[in-house]
Parts: sequence; structure tokens; C-alpha cells
Amino acid sequence: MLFYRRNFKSWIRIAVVMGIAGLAGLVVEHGLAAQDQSAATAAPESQVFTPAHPTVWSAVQEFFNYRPQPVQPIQFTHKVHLANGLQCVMCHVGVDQGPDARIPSDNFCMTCHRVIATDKPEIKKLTAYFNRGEDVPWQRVYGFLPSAHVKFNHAPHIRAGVDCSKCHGDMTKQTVAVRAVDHTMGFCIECHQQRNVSVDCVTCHY
Amino acid sequence: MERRDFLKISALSGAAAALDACGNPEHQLIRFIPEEDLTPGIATWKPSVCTLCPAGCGMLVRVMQGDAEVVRKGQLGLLKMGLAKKLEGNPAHPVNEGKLCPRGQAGLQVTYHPDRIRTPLVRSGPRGSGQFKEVTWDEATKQLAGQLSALASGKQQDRLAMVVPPLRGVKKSLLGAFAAALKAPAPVEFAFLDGGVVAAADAASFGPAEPPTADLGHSNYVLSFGADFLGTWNSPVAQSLAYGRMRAGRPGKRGKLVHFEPRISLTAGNADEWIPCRPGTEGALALSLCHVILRDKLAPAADAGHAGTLIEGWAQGLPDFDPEKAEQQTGVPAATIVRIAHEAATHQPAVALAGDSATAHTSGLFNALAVNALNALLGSAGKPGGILFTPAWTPSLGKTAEKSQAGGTLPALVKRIQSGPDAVKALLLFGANPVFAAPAAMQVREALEKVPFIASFGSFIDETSILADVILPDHSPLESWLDDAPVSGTARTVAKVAAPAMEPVHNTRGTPDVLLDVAHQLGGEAATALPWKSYDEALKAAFAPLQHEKGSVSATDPDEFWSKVREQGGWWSAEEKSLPVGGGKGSGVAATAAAPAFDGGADAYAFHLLPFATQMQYDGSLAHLPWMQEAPDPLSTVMWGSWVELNPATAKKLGIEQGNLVEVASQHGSVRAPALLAPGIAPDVVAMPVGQGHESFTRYASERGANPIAILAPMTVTGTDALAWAATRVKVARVGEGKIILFGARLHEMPEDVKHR
Amino acid sequence: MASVNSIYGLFADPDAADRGVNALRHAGVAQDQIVVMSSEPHEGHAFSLLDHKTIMPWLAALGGVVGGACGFLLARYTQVAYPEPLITGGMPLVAPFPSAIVTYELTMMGAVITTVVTLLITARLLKWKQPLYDSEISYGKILVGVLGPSGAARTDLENRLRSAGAEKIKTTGQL
Amino acid sequence: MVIDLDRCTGCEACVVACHAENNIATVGEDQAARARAMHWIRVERYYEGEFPNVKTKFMPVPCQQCGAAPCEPVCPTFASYHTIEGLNGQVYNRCIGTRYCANACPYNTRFFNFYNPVWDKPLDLQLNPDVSVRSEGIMEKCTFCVQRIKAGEVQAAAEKRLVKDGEIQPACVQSCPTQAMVFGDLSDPESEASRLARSNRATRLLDELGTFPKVTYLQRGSWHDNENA
Amino acid sequence: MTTKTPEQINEDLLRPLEGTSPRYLAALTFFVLVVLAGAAAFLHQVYAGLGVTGLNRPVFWGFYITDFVFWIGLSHAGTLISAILRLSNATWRRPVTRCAEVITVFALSIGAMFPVVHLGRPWLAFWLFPYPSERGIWPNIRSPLLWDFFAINTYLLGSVTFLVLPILPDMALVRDRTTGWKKKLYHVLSLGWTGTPRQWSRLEMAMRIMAVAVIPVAVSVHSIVSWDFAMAPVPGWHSTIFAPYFVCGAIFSGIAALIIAMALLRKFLHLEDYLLRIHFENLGKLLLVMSLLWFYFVFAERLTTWYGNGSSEMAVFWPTQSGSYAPLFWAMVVCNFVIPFPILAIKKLRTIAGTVVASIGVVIGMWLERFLIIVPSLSHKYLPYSYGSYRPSFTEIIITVATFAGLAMLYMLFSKIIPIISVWELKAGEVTETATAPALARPEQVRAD
Repeated sequence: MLFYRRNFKSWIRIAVVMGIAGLAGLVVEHGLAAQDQSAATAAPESQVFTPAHPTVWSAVQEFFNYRPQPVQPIQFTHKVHLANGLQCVMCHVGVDQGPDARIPSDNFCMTCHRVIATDKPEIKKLTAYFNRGEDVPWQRVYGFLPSAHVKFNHAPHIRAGVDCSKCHGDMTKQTVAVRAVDHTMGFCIECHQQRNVSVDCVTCHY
Repeated sequence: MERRDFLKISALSGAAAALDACGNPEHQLIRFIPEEDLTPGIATWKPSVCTLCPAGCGMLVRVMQGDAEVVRKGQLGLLKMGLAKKLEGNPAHPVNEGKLCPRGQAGLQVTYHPDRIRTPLVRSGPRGSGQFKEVTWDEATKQLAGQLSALASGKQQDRLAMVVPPLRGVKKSLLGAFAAALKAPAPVEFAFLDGGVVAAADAASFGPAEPPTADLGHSNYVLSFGADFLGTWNSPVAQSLAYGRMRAGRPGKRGKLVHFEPRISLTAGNADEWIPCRPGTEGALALSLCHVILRDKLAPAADAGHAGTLIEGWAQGLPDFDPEKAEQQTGVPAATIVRIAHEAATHQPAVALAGDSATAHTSGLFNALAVNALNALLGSAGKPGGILFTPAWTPSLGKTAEKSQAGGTLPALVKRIQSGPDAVKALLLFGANPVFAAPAAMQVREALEKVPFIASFGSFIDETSILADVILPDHSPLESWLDDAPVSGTARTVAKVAAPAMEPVHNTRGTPDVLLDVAHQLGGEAATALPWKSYDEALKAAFAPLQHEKGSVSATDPDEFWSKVREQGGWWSAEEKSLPVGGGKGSGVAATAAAPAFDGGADAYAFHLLPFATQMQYDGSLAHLPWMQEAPDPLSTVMWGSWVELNPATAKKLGIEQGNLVEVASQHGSVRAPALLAPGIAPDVVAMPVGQGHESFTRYASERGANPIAILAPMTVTGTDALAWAATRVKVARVGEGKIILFGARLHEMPEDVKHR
Repeated sequence: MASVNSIYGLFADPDAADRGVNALRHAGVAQDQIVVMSSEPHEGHAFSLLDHKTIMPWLAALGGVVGGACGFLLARYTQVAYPEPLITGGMPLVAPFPSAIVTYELTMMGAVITTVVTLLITARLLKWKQPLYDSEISYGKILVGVLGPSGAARTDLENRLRSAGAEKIKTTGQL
Repeated sequence: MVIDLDRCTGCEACVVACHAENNIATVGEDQAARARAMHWIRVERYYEGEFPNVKTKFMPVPCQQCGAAPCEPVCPTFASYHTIEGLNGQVYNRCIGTRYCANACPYNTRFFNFYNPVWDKPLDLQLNPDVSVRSEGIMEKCTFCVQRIKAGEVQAAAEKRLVKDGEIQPACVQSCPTQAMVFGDLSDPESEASRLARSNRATRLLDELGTFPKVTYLQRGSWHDNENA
Repeated sequence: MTTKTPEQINEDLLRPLEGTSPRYLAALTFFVLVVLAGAAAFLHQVYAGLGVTGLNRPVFWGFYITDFVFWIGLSHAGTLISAILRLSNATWRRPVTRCAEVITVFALSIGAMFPVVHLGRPWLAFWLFPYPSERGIWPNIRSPLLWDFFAINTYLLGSVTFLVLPILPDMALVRDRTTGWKKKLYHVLSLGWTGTPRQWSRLEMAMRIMAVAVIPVAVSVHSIVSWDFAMAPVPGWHSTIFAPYFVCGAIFSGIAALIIAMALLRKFLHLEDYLLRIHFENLGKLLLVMSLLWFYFVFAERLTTWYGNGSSEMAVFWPTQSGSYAPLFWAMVVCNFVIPFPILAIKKLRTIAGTVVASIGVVIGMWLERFLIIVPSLSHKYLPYSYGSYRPSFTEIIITVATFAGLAMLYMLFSKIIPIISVWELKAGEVTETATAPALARPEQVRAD
């Protein structure tokens, strides 16, 4: 059922965008020209604006819901950590208290990795970051796009007993975290309905 | 290209660059290891103090984790840190009880202001050009210490001057101690809106030299003489809270507010009765009310005590102020005066307040004394429902600090600088902006230009600090250790203190710390007089004696006391207790009915100029905050600009329409602003908001609107040093089309248009 | 030209064409073998009444009913589809007036679509390869002919058409 | 919500509090001149009479959260709809920018993002992470600080209790220096807001339009009422 | 009326398809350039945001919605008029119907564009289509904009078929008279039309059904456009008179547009022998009736407002009557009534030139009327504190102008591809007319003899 629905949607999106895709180049040129103009002459109608997207291409990507998988600076393996008996909340502190979970800082990682597995190449990378006084620039895996205007709160979900894997996939099998589950609105609604939770729009969108 | 356009474009490109940086790890800034691990999305609340006006409200700062672009060890990068997200009133605080005025809430933007000075600067171009180059803190402090030690070695410490905004609490003591340690004259306090006249009058009438705390919440009748106590005067949040209780907080009882002023201010707009009177005659009006009360035997003259005897003719029942004479002088109908006097006398507790323009005429002190006498006659001095006096906290920093004496006034300082070459060799500026906020005729700028060395500790480049040779930017209030000791708004003794609510965003340092540092660099007596390593140590020392007082914090050992005080955002006494009233020090001060004097002849300069502080920009020190620019003025609804307020009849006579560019000229200069026609202003008065018209004060305030202070006459209130800023007469003429930005009530054709049939 | 055997006459005058059609009928040609083509409708002439019975209006009405039903169901469904139906402006969930408007519009759309489809099918349009055609029709001639006549009847039909007033007689296919 | 006009002084603390809480864009001078400034709550000022008998009235106008809101049914995409709790929800991501709702709103309390909002760095650090930042082409309006309501409900649910009256306060109510605004659940007859809404001073703005606004205004009392009472 | 042989008719009417003059190409290029300028303005608007328009709070709708209503109104030129004339068997309709229907189709397409043009986020316009999505949210059919969506689509479908069906025989005609690629093209376009009695009768029947169906649809379309306004509780909008008022105005402007289009075709395609003075005169009479009707509606609307004297209604009433919008209002009255009425009422003035002058006035006047319905109401909506005003920006003006150029461009292209006057209907008309008038000679007969 979902498969068919999504297909249908994507077809319609393709149809709509094909029409304007050819004009996309024009838009860029035109936009740049307009900016140049406002910079050069400050014409009476010149406005200070920033488009919602840095490039037209990124706007198109977002329109099609296209998000490449992130490339992490360190090949952190969830599998090994979980296999060694760690729990999600040990590193992702606060996930059961508030909207977001912590991504542990170098300090946190180094509490163990000063002594554990210091010879592994990835740990050496971590140590190098730490010694430079830098935090590892982890890349976001999940997270809603700003244009979704969604406010997600982890804590009530965890209190309600939703398993982490429901939304994040089975982390015991993942090495580097990948976007295993597509967080579409249909995905959220389906679960909310099953659990008889509010599906009112402003429950999430505000 | 205009500067503003340039600023906009640079902002634009900055934003674009930031957007480009997302997504791709290579393009990202490095991330620093956070100093503490915060959980994102969870707010913590930290107490703080509002420093934007003298009210001294207590705040709670909502701090949440966020990514800030910061410079650490000379490198730009991202840091996960606690960021202030919102300012709210501290519910426990006796002054503001959890409420906060619009200006206080916008204080957030001081911290995040894009044009804040981010790092120490040294002048690189000619003075006043605004060209600076970035230096390290070491270089900057060395330069300052060098100048100071040069003065010391030449025994020229008296040639050092400091200009500060009005200060209180430990910070005042510390600066005083610093000046004393350097054997320099005490700092000169300067602000456009300064409660000096009211404080002087209170000292003369009642004893305490501080503005009154109006206990409106218990009064039934409030007479306000010019005091915009709901907007900007004194302690607006405390007064607003009390006003709310006066109006609707007591079931079945509703107090009445009567406001006397030639123009509708925010307070006048809320008054049950707004009674316009001639500018400067508020004192005569107050005494006329007294006259009626005495005449009709509503209260005996003796009730007024010392405050009454100060007034000439009091014992005789004020024969010069019978309502008919007063009508001629003030323009208020005699019948109205009689009615109001009767209402006030029969609806006690009643209270009278004088402030703002009423005390900014040459007759200001007399006006304030007259209102004090009225208060005393109404039996409201020092009583619930009347005026109370806060037993304010005066911290002690040890013996050195005690030596600091009151500083001179700004005009005196200007005179001193002008008195000869190098009469003042070095000047330290602590955030005050006298070039903007003093009349051009006082020649502050010309004087400052003569000073060989100026150091500024402000956070922004304004008209004054642009003249500085070295700028040592202070932390924003939210990043600093703060303390305060409010003198009004509550009858409790309040000692406020707050630790920094967040880490500094920029490469700034707290000014007290810099001063301590400099003192230690100078060594010798200066170092021993200021023994503390950092400002918080000094604060702790100053607060220590309070541990043994009866107050909001009880603790057994000093450390516990200190941590509890910080947690609560301060210490305040357990019970409300007004200072005793009665022992006025004055005798015969301005006792004779002083008619107000004005600058400029009535023929050539037909209108009184009434400058007023606006709800949003205050005295101009908040004009740089975008929220304050965009929030419409409550009465005029003007955004992003200033205006000349005219009575429609006057405007018609002068051929001026709404939005026309109007020139307002005094004997000392002229300014131009668009006209705003408002019914709530006397026909012989034009009013202009203070606050706009900055030449250089960040991208949001520069070259916007007009500054009426510039054209004021340098007259003082008789009997004090305070500027009589309402004593200038002006002429008004249309000079062309203008633009006025209104949020509401935009269509001026409206009232005629909504006619029926 | 066409690969079908046929014989036809081209008439300049509709009355003559009428006579031609009659003549063919008299010759015993079956109704569905007679072909008439013209560049104008020639209302009022007998041949224009050939095949004119149709149930198109009834089909259109039916289409309208179906369209309207779809419209109402769509209107109803979209208003209650979201799991917690979205209330707006204090209106009932299935708001009567808006639903009526959508029902009405889709009724009309149903009728229009049915009419067009019926026309395309019953008028045998969308078949670009016609068995028999002559471009002289566009110059005002009226074609009257027989599809698939028996070879034996050829001369008889030719004569009959000619005597009815045909300007030209043409044949196609193997004749 | 109940707003006591007798207490309101028009100080606009609510306006700035709302800006700070809800990430409302500062549009700047040019846009403000084009009447595109956004203030989810505004203080309307009316003058009555001529000099010297001028009366001034202040009236804070947030979204009235109408029971039968004209803005809701006109939205073609359900971006504007009635939430289960009775608020006029505005779902930003669903908004395509027809601006029909803004036309239908008799109170003019809806605001449109004519441009993508700009925060000059580092002013963007002040943005409240609990509220989404609206991009260009989106309609927005007062939400009664729905983020605070949701947070309060989540908190109450975590503590397995009901939300207490007065526990949740929108930013404007919280900041109001004269305590002129009271926020509460109108469906609970015992709440402070319900109690005040039954006051004989209670009126509702443009009540005659049948929009059933959920903001009640307590009209100014007069001193003479006091005298007679 | 001079009679022409079918062959002459063929030649006269098919001549425009044969070649292009430099003048034609120059005009077409000009219009194409203007349209491109409009497209560029729109793209700029999408890129920068709606801030490039003059819209503000509270005037959230301005030129674009004015244009929308105006163009939808103009679309009533064709299908509705043509359907009415067809049903009433008015024989003089024959040369007029197709040029009228073409206006409908193009004006409707242009009008339907505007709701998308005015969107804040036009790339999401497809959310108006009722299609299933994983979100489970559908368009809100309680919104008048959705009614617009359904009504305009129905009307567009009806109009297109109403236009296309009678073109089929003419396509066959052109097919037989051309060679090469053109023949192949028209072969396809003719859908295999041969002209059997079966086809003719089915076509006739279909056209009759379509005529019956399209009239109520046309009425509903403009009623719904009016309900876009009347559903909102805005003073000056929330009125029961709006639906018939709008329909009347739509037909009014439609006829005017048709007269202008016919005059231009007559001049540039040399159709003086087909578009006769009687056509203009008849349409002029219709225009006169509509002008009176329009005036009646305006009067009734104004009267009710004035007499009712509701304060919020009057706040909108006076600015249009004597305030800032008064010049536009009185210009509208002059254009829609003061100019057309004498011209059309006096028989001597009801010439081709006269009707065209009147029509130009009406088109301008009706555009102003749409503007005056939208903007003054929005700028004076209830609470006086929020009153506002509106001034269009360059972007809005260029897009508006581009749509006029767009209609001209499409019309020019259309007249090069398809005979702008229905050839077979005209020929059939000659026959019927002569058939009903036996005293006249029948040219075909004469020739046959």
C-alpha cells in the first residue's frame, strides 16, 4: 500500500518539476543577475533577501526528498560498542529527558579511549582530534529538514516504550550509522495511529 | 553607495557563506571540544540582572545548548555552548516579580548584536574616522597601563578622568576604589535621563536622597506630574505591577490616575484624566491643589511637616496659588483644579509623583518640591499607598573605596578639559555616550577631541567611543558578573548579584577584571588597594556582611551563603521597610515660586520643544537593537525612525501634513524629522523622541531619524546641575516631503473617511 | 487509395445526392453498404438522416450521474480521510454546501467527458485509416457510394448513380 | 485568554516577548515601510476626541483563536485548521501561501513571510530551538505559544498528572508587567481564565461576526463605577 | 449580405493559414518578447519571494487576483455566448462562435495561471490536486479555492471540447487542400473525419449536449470566483449579490473582448465579407443590455451598503466613493456605463468603430472593477488600526501586461493553424439561410445547371 502511494507521489512530483526543471538554470542566472544589480545600484526596488536554499539545486534536492547518506569523519562502529554491553543512553545522554540526545564530545569518548583500543587507526584519529582540541565533526544522520517545520521530542517516545530501533534501525548491526529508516510523515502517522496517540497536526508541527 | 546599503550587502554575503558551509565536512569550521556537556533541547534558567535602565530588575535567562561561531586561541570555530535564548523576569525578585519590560527583554540582542566589538581595538586612522585595528588583550591592556603609569610617574594623576553611566552597588565601589587607588578624581556620572532632581528634592523634603517608590498598589488616587512611570521613568516594571493592582487588583476598588503633562505619554494615555498644562508649571499646579485642600480644610497645613514648610507661603495657605491665578499660569481650568483637589483629598491613600519633563525645566526642583509638599499634605509620605523610600544597599569594599568622593558633573569636566592644554591627559569611558546624549552646545565632542588619550570599555562603537584610541570591549551583561542595588521599586533592601549566564561569544573581557588586571600591572598602592584576583572575588567579599542580616538567604558558612545568593540572583531583606520620612535636609531651597525660564524668545521660537524618552529606544542607548527599532512606539506606532509630534491644528496652521519633513530649529541648531499629527499634544508644544539620530551606533541605529538633544539649550535646573532638557523653545517649518514608517493607524484619511451617509 | 472494393459517385448537388442514395436503395444495396460523405452537414436532406439515431444524451446524463457520485464520494472522503479529521471554521465534517459544489462540478465534468467519449466512439473517429475517401469532398462534392459491391452489379450501380446526377463515377479496389 | 484592558498600559512588553519566544523575523526598515512588519501580538492604540479632551485606548490583539474561525475553511491545503484543543493551528510546512486566510481574518492577525527572514550573524543564536523558523512564502500567526503548551503537556504526562491551571503561560502573558493577561483552559469552568471570561466587563472583539473568539477583553472600568459601588 | 460560393468561402477563410507576412512576424515577436519578460519576472518572484510585489499587510491580494478574476471573466466571451446563441439558433452566430470560443480557452488558461503565480510557494501548487499521498492529507474542499480548481478544470475541459469538436471538419478540409508535412499534420488533427451523415449527426448532437452543459458550468465558474470573495467575512465582499454580479460582469467583459477580437481579425485577416456590421451591431445590443445590467447591479450593491450604514461596510464604501479610490471608481463608471451606454443605445453610433470604442472602455472598466472589489475592502478591513494601502510593483505590472501579450500571441498563433471562422458552419449557414429564403437564388443550383 505504502509502496504504491509513494510511487504515485513521486510521479506527480516528477511531472510537476520537469516543467520547471528546464527553467531552473534560468532562475539561477536571473537570481544572480538580480543580486548583482542590487549590489551595484541599490535600485529603488532592491531588496535584501536570502533565498531559503543556497542554490537552486539544493532546493530541487529537497523538493525530491533527496538526501545523500552522510560521510562521517571517523568510522565509528555502533555494532562493537553495543556488543560490548553499552546502552544507547550511556552515550546519547538526555534522550529520555528532552527533545534531543547528546552526541558525545571528545572528552566523553576519551574517558574510555585513553586506554581502550588505542592502537586502532580510527581511535588514533580520535586521539588526534582530541589532542588538537577539536571535537569530531560528526555529521547529522537523521533530523528533519527545516522546511518540514517539525519539532520532535525524544523523551515522550522513550517513555511510551518505543524501541530505538523502530526509528533508527537495528544499531547492533550497523557500523557507521546510516539512515536506515525513512522518517516520512506516513511513517510517523502509522505508528501514532497504532498506539492511539494524537495525530493532530500541531502535535509535531509548530 | 550608502553605508547602510553596504552593511546590508555584507550581511547578505555573510549569510550566504554560512549557508554554503553546511552539509560538506570539508567546508565546515572546526569544532572545539565543549567545555561542559549540555543536553540539547533542555533549558536551564540562570539568574541575571537587567542593566539597561536604573530600575535594576531581576531576570532569569533561558540557556540552551547551541552551536556558536567563536574565536578560541585565535582560531575561528564552532563551539557547542550554553546560549541565552530568552530573558524573563525573575519571579522571586522583589522589584519586578517575574515581569520584564520590552527593553529588558531585548537585552538579549546586546549579546548577539552583529556590530558588537568582538576584540580589542586600537585606533588606526584619524580620530573619529572609525578606523581601528584589532589587537590582542595583552597589547591593549599594556597600552592602557602604560598611559596610567606615565601619569603616575609624572604625578599627574589628577589629569585622569573617567566617564561612567550612573552606577550602583559593587561596581560603583570598585570604580571608585580604582580611581582612589590611582589618586585620580572620582568618575563623572552621566546619563541623559537622570533622577538627580527628584532625588535632590526628596532629600530636601523628606531626607532620603533617592527617587521614591510609589506604592500604587494600595493607593486610590494617583496624581502624576509629567512622570511617565508606566513607560520609562524610574522603575517602570515595579510601577506597572503596582498600577495593575491599583486598577483591578482589589475587588470593588479601582484607583484613579490623573496625569498632568502637555503631551500624552504612555502614562497619560492610561490616565482616567489627562490634563494638559503649560510646560514647566506643574509645581504651581501642585501648589494650587494644596491651596484648595488647605482652603477647604480637607487637611491641616501642619500635616505636610518639613516638606510643607519648605514652600514659601505654606503657613499662609499659599495665597499666590488660588485656582484662578493657577488657571492663568498653568492653563488648567480652575474648576478642574478644585475638583481634582477634592477628589484626591477624599480618596486617600492618594499619591503624587513628579518626574520627566516636570523636573526638566529650570523650575524642575521647585516642581518636585511642590509635589513633595502635596504628597506630604495628602499624608502619603512614607505610608502604604503613598511614596516609600527604599533602604538601599551600599556595599563596602574596604577602606580604600570609602575614600572615593562624588565625581564632578559632565559640564565641569568639559570646562576642565577646555581650561588648558593637557588639563586632562587621559580619559576612560565606561559605556556612557555623552557626545550623543548631551546638547551640542555643551561641546562635549570638541572637548574630548582635545584629550590626548581616550580608552573605551563599551561594547559598541558609538558617537563617543569612536573617538577612543584604544577600545577594551566589555562582556555583554549576560556574559558578565553583575551586581546591583536598586534604590526604587520596592521597600526592601535588595542586593543583586549574578554569575555569567553564558560563556562569552566574542574575544571580550569583563571591565572590572581588566581594571583589576591593570591595577596589578601598575603595582604598588594600586595593587594593594585592589587585592582581588577577579571581580567575583570582590563581589563575594562585598556580599559577605549580608550573611548576618535577616533576608532571603540563610546560610551558616560564607561559601554556602555565596552559592545560595548566586542561585537566587541576589539577596533581599525579609521585610518591607521604608526609610523614615521627615528629616529633610533642605531649608528654603527654591522655596519661591520659580516661573520656568526658556531658551529662545516666544516670538521667534513659538513652540516649546518637549523631548521624551521612548518606550523602545529609552534615551537612545537601546536604539541599536533591531527589536527595539521594529517594535512600534505604543502611541505613534512609528518604527525605525523618529518624528516630530504636532497638534493637528498647529500643523494645519503651518501647512504641515502627516509625514512631511519638518525642520525644528532652536537657537542652537536644527534637526529634521517627519511630522506626526497627534491629538494628544498641546498646540504650543512640539515633541520629539529622544533615542534616534545616532551618527554612528551600529548598522541598525546609524543615520536614522533625528536627535533632539543636539539642539537643546545647555540650561540647568535651578538649584541643581541637571540639564533642563525641556526648557528650549523652537520654531517649526515644513521643508519637504518625508517618510514616516507607521505600523498601525497608517491611513491618515481614516477619521474623515469613516463618516456615515 | 483504399484497399476496399467500392464504387461511388461524386455529386455537386445535395438533392442529386439524395436521389443517388435512393437509387442505390432501389438497387437493393444494403443500408450498411451505402456510404455518404460531405463537407457540410446538409441538414434537411434525406441522406443526412442516415444513422442519426443515438442515445448520446442518455449516456451523457448517465455520465453526469457517475461523475456526480464520484464527486460526492471524493468530497466526502477528503474531508474525513485524515485519521483525526481536520475541522475547519466550526463546520460539520462533511460540509454540505462545499460538497454540493464539488458534486455539481464533477457531475458536469462527467457529462462532458462521456459526451466526448461517446462522440469519438460512435462517430468512428480516431480511425485515421478510412476505407473510402475522396478529397474532392472538400471542394464541395458529395460522395455517395457502395462499399464492397458485387462485381456483377457494377454497371447497374454506375448507371443508377449517373442517372441520379453524379458528376463523376469512381471505383476503388479490384473492381 | 483574557485581557484586562483596565490593566493594560500598552507598554508592548508582550510584543517583544513574542518576538523573542517565537523567532519572529525582524523585517527591517524597507519592509516595515511596506507594511510587512510582523508582530503576532500588537497593541492597538485609538484616540478619541480632540485636544484637550483626548482619551487614549490600548488594546493588545493577538490571534483570537476563534471557535468558528473564518481563516480555517478557506485554506485549500488544511494548513490552517482547528486543533483538537481548540486552537487555530497553522501548519507551516503545509502552507502554500495563498494568503486567503489572512484576507478572511477579520482581526488582521496573520502575517506573511514576503521574503526569507534574515538574522544578521550572530543574531541567529538567539533563535528559540523550540519554534521552527518560517521561510519565505509562509503564513504565520500567534499560536498561543503552542510550544509551551506542548511542553507543559509532555511535562504533565511525564509526571502522570493533568496540566494545572496557570502552569502554562504564553510569552506575552508571562511578561506582562501589569498582569493584564490571563491564560487558561476555557473548557474548564474552574480555571481563572474562565472565571474572568464570565465577568460583566467581558466583551469579545468583533463578536458580531460570529467568529466566537477565545480571547476575552475585560473593558476598562470607570472610576465613577467605583464611586457608586 | 453578399453571398459567396463555398469555394470562395474556402479560399477566403483558409488564406491566413497559408503564409505569414513580415508584419505578422514582427507583431508576434513583440508579443513573445513581452511574454518572456513576464516569465522572467515570475521566475524572479519565485527566486526572491513575494516581497517583490507591492502586496503587504493587510492587502494580501492585489494585481494577481485582479488579473485572475478579470481573465476568468473575460473567458465568458466565448463558450457561454456561443452556447446561448447555438441553443437559440441565432444564425448570425456562425462567423462569431469560433473566435469567441478561442478567447474562452486562452483567457481561461491565462486566468487559471494566476492563482499559481500569486502563491507564496508556487512549487507546491500541486497540493491542490486531490491525489493520494502517504501523509493522508487531502486538499480541503471546503476552501473556495478548491471549488475554483474543480470549476475551472471542468470549464476548461468543456470549453476545449466545445472549441475542438467543430474544428474537426475544418481540419479535414485543410487536410485535403494541403500537401506534404502539413497534410500529415492536419490528417492527424482531423482525427479521421470523413463527413459521413453519422459523424455529422453525432457531432451535432454532441454540440447540443455540450451547449446545454457548458452554460451552467460557465455560470458556476464565475459564481465560484465571486465566492472566493463572498465566503470571507470582509466588508464589501461578504455579499449575497456577488455571484450574479460577477457573472454579469464576466459576460459583460467577455462580449467586449469578443468585439475587440473580431474587429482586429476583420481588419488583419481581411474578413470584411464575413464579419459584418450586423454582427457587431447584434453583439453591441447584447453589450448594451449587459451594461445596463451591470449598472443595475452596481447600483443595487452600493444602495444596500449605503442604506444599511454598517460601520465596517461604510469604511470601505467611502474611500471608493469619495476617498483615495474614488478616481478609480468613477473612471470605472465612465468606462463601463457613461461611454458605452450612449454609443450602444444610439443606433447611428452603433457602428463597428463605435462598438469597439465602447468595448475597449468596458474591458478597462471591468479590470478596474475587479481591482476595486479586492483592494479597498482589504485595505479597510474592520479594525481601523490595521488599515493599509497598496501600490503595485513593477513585477506585478509586467506580469499583468505579459498576460495581455500572451493572449495576443496565442490568438495569433491559433489563427495561423486553424481557420478562425468555422468554414463548414458558415457554408451550412449560407445553405440554411438561402433554404429558408426561397426567393433568393441558390448559387449551388445555378452552378449545377
